[in-house]
Amino acid sequence: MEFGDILLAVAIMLGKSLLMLVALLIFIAYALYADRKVWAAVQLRRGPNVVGPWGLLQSFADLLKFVLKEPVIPAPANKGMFLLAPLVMCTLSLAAWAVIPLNAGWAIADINVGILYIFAISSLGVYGVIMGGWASNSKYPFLGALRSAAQMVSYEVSIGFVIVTVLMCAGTLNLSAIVESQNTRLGILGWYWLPLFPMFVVFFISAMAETNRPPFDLPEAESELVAGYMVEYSSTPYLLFMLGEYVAIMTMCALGTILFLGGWLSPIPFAPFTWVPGVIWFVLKASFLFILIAMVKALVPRYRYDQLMRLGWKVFLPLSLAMVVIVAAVLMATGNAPGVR
Amino acid sequence: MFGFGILSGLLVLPLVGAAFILTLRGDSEAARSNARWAALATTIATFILSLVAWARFDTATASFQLVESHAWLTETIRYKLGVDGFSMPLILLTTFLMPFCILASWESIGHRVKEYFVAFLVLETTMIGVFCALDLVLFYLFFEAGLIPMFLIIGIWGGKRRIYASFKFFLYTLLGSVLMLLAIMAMYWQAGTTDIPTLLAFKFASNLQIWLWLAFFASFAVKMPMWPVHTWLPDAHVEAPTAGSVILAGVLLKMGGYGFIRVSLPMFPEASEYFAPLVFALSVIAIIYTSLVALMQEDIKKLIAYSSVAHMGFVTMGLFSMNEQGIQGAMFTMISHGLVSGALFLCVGVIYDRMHTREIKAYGGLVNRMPMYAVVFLILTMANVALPGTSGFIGEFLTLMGAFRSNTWVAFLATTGVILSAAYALWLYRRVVYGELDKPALQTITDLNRREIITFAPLILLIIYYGVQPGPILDAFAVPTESLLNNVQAALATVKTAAVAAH
Amino acid sequence: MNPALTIPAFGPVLPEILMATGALIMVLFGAIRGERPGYAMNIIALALLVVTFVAVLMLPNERIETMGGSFVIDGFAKFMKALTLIASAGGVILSLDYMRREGISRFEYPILIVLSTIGMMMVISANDLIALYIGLELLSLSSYVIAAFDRDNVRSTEAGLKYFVLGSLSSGMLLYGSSLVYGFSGSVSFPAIATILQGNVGIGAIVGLVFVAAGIAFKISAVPFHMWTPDVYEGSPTPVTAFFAAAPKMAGMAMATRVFIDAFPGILVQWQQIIVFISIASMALGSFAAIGQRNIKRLMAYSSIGNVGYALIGLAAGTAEGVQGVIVYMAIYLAMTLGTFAVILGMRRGNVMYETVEDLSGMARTHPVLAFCLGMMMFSLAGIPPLAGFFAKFAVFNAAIEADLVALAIIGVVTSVIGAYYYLRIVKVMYFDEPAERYDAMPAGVKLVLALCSIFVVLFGIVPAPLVAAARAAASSLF
Amino acid sequence: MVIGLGHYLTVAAVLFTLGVFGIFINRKNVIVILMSIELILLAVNINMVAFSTHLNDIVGQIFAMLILTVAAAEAAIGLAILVVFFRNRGSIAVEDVNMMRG
Amino acid sequence: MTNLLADYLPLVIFIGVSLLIGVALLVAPFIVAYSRPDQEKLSAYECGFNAFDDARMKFDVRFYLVAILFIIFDLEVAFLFPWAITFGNLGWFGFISMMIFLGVLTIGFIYEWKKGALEWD
Repeated sequence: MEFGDILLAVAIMLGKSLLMLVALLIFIAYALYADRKVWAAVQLRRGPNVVGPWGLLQSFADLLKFVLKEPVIPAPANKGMFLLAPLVMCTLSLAAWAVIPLNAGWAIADINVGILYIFAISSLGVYGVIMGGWASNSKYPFLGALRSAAQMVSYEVSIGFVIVTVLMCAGTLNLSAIVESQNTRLGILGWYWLPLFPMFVVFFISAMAETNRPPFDLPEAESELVAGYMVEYSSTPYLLFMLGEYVAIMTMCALGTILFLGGWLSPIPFAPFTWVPGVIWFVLKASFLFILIAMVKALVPRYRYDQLMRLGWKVFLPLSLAMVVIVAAVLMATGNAPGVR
Repeated sequence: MFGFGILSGLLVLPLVGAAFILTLRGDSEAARSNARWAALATTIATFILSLVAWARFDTATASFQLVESHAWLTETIRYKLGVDGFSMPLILLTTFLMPFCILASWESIGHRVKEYFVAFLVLETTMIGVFCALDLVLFYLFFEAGLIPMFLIIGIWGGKRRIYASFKFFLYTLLGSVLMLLAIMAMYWQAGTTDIPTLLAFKFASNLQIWLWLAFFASFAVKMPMWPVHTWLPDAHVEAPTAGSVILAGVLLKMGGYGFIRVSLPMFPEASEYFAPLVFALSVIAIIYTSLVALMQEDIKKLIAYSSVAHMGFVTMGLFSMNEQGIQGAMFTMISHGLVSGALFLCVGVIYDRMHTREIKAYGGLVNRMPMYAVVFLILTMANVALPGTSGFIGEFLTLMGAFRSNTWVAFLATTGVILSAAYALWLYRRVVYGELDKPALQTITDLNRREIITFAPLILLIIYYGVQPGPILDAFAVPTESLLNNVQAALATVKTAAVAAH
Repeated sequence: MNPALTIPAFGPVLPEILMATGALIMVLFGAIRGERPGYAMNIIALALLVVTFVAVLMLPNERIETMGGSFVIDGFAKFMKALTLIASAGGVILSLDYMRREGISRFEYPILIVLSTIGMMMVISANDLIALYIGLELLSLSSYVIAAFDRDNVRSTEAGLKYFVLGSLSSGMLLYGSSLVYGFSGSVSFPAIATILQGNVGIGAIVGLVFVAAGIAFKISAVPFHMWTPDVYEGSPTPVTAFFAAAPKMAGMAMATRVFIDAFPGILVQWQQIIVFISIASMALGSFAAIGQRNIKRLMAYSSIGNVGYALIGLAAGTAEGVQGVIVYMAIYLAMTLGTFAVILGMRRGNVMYETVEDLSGMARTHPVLAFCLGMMMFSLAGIPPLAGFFAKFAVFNAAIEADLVALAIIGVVTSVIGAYYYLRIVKVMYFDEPAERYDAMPAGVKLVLALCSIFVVLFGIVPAPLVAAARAAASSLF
Repeated sequence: MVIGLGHYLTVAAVLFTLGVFGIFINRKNVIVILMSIELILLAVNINMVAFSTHLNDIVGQIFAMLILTVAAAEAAIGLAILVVFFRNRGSIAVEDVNMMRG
Repeated sequence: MTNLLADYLPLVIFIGVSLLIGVALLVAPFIVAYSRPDQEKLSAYECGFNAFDDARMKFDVRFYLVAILFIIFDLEVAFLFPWAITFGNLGWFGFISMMIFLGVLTIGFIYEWKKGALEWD
């Protein structure tokens, strides 16, 4: 390959990445807005409604506000690590999106171990939390970081098992292929949410816990620990944490879509629905999941920490482990087990 | 029964006695007395059994007799026992001395009596084992095993510096003999067997012989002991209890000499010839130097110990003169020295038990209160000096004759040792027995009691008997000596012919 | 069906499977039963060890590879496994009373012993680097925990920590070596490595070999990788020390033998130098460093270092006789070390354990039988005939002489004389010194172990042939 | 520049050396030792995977996988022991791991 | 090699771009925002009190337990991943093997449960 060709290819990749990220961030800006609106609606409030028409520009105003805020780095903090933590958190969350296929072939990097990549990179998010809590050199962030980390890793195990059950059905680690494996004539009924319904539920709840979403937002519970590991943060470092969190939530929604809801596939497998571009379906499904999460935040009271840990270790873990065995056994017995034959 | 013979019986009998003593309960006076009697009975029974063996022994042949052989460690390393003219007298010496040791310890050992006799009986087994083993590994096993009981005897029932002495004894002899162990392994590697009769016929390569000889020499020289590795002996003797000294001087030292006869000379004839000058030199130094040292001693036991070293010098000298007189003389000296030095230590034990000191200065004029003791001591001193008419004379005379035939200068120098030995022995006698009885502590000293007389009588009789009638002992090893020398000469001749042929 | 995944023969692995199943059942049983006093778990563990022992004895004698060639049994493996199981059983028996009286009797202890025994058995039978590593780690990880088992005792935990740090380092070195060996030979399987590495091999494989040797030396506590031993031996609870001195040594020597003889026979010249060096250094250090020790457990640590040096003489020979020597040596060492620790465990008055050499003083009068047994152990360790230790040394030195390693043998005997000094010192303290107070009566289990070991050590000389012949048969299965 | 086997091996060797030195030179904190151990295992894994690719043989990667697992178990046990040690000694400074000497 | 590059170069570029965005956001306020730190602002937050005691304090050992549990089970998952997509290929033997593996871990899990490692209070 010529050097020029390589340069061109790299430029194209750059462009695609930029496009993807900008789209994602804008989408998240509105997801945030939606989140607040849903919450407000449940509480019979109006929610953000001042900036722009119906408050549509609220998120951008927030961004501006954060950028113009005074960045305070506490004196006892470990400065390098203090600033690195949010960067790690945010970058890692964003990075997960490199492998998410929005449509057939619409992934920045359609690698063959995509699910592994997501699993790995989302695990790394814990580092951001721990670093932030540690670097602040203050008690509340430290405790908050610990609790947050413990919670994140606890639910990660269940998510792992859930993913394994899907993988056993799909027989591949490639995200696009997982979506394609759900492409049957049954449409919405052929997606994995139906046969693996318990796992879908576990996934959904674990996803919230994993991303510290209410009702599992113990680490940042305002009343208890102020804002968890982020107590000492202000300005854009704080923004990066929040951004990272929301990106992680979106990642989980996307992942749920891919694993259980057939990704970009149309729920009804014939025209005219198949004419609708896949990306629309994808966004719709992800948004659906997000709205669900937003509703849960508004509707379900917060868990106590011990309840939360018990749920993760004593309910979800055995349940998902058992499901792995059952699914494997069923697949073996029916001769549907994956593998190169 | 099971093919085990009389020699196995000799080995097992003391062990049975030891086991019996171990089963005695309690530490009452009765139990102690039982232990003493049991030990005495065992040793006497062993002695009788050895006499039976002696009766069955045929002095007319050089081959091994009363042989028994069983598979043991491997098929080639066997439990093989047997005796010939060299070992039989030494076995008799051992079993003969043991009852006296027990008697000598009758009252002088007051604490831990049972253990004491057990240790002695075990020691007897190992000593007999050394002399009748016909497998080198078995030989080594008994050779070394004796260290354990002896270590305990010196260490537990010894004198003030007993711990130092016991460690020195143990480590010195161990260091010497482990090299022998390696040599045994090397022989096994070369010959594929450790069977002594087979090895006697095996020809080792010349350069290998040198190394093997040196390794064995390291062990035997320490055990003998030869100058300059003799330093453990005075310490061990001084600190050991009387019976321990008797056994040490009487039997344990003979193992080295026996080893030379059994292994070094016949198996490594070339090396023996090569190193003979070295041995001569060391022997002469031992005879003269240790005699001089003996002159300077203030401690009776130490003096006798050094005299033992000197006598062992005669033994090695005789052995390596490699002629009939020399070897027979060496053998005879060993037997005689076994009796004489054993008796001498018993003698020292007698006054030590009364006075609890071995300082020459503490005594003097004993003849006044202990006439009988003076007589006994006189006879033994004479025997030690090798006065004609005692057994000591025959041995020393023969070795000197052998040495003379081999190397005049050696004989000449060794003879000065005889004079020196007369000097220190008689001077010792003068200082201890003659003179005025002016030490207040000695005023109440008593003469020999009945037990002591019973102990000394047979020894003295034997010493004098063999002094005038050495035939029975000399006959025992005459034939094997001849056969040994023949083999050695034959081996040396082959080498020389080969060397000549090579030129 | 993938041909690589045909079902392997499970017969040869049966002892391990039995042990593993048993261990799992014990975990379950213990977890459900909870923390209750009593010996139940120990008894189960013992029964398990016995059953496995029988299973090992019933294995066939010929060489069988299974599990895709990563697991092998032969006469050698069988013999060493039997030894290991005996050692582990000894470790359990010795701990019965101790753990209860120290108040650290928890059901995990026998389980951990069983687990580490499985590791040992795997190590003995490992036929490739992966199986070796996994087995070794199972062994080590359980051992670390056992060392720190008295978790409220700072010395025990420190022992565990030291053992862990240095043990992990050694695993790391072993692994690094394994990776190089794998890279430069292209295989992890011992037979394959043996065929590829012949004669003059590249520097990479040699470096790998050196690192593997270092890792193994660490595990068997050979100089210069011995520094953890004294501390761990001193700090660990005494029955644990007994276990460490016995069982892992068996497995470690078996591992060393298997790795060097099975995987690197083609480059014997290269590794022989390493082993000779390690052996000499171990013997020398074991002899000299022990002299100044007051703590008897620490002294035994140095003693074990020295003993490993002697056993390595046999390995250095690299011949069937040498391996036979190693086996005989380890078998006898097992009896000596268990017996010695049995006596050490008997040194207790009330709630205090005594551990210094001086505390033995005059034992010959207060406890004549105990003193006699320990005295015999010491003489045996010093290699004095007719005790068993002599035959052990005889076996290895003989092999060295036959392999023309005379210098090694000479250094060996000289150090053994030096070593005899400190063994004698213990005898001296017991027999020559004034008696101290009596110790409490020995628990029955400890008595049993002591009795068996003493009988073995004292009377071995009478019928040595069965063990020697069995060792020969076992050794010949490697060649 | 083509990155070949040699480069991987060099990196691994450097990491390995760093790990070993980290254990022996480090005089501060036991945690650092634990990290050094992980570093060593990491170096080994780099070796394994590099060789595996080079030899076109999957075994090396399987080995690496197992090493990862065991490394995790090792770290867990190491930390557990460290915790009990800390509870008894009140410190995890290397110089305080000194109850037994000699 | 080129294949690998084609697969993973976009990934690297994507991560680079996200990093860039993060850095840009992070740096922005330091350039544009008003900044006047004082001692009170820079002290650690402690509900209005002055901070007492070091913040690097001992914490509950259960966090550490959770970490260990996580390691164990996450590794289990790591082993399950490759198996899950090929176990049909491995046949019943592969299936049973993995079930034994899971069984062993389950026993460990039961042990932890019974030992109270999963209790938070």
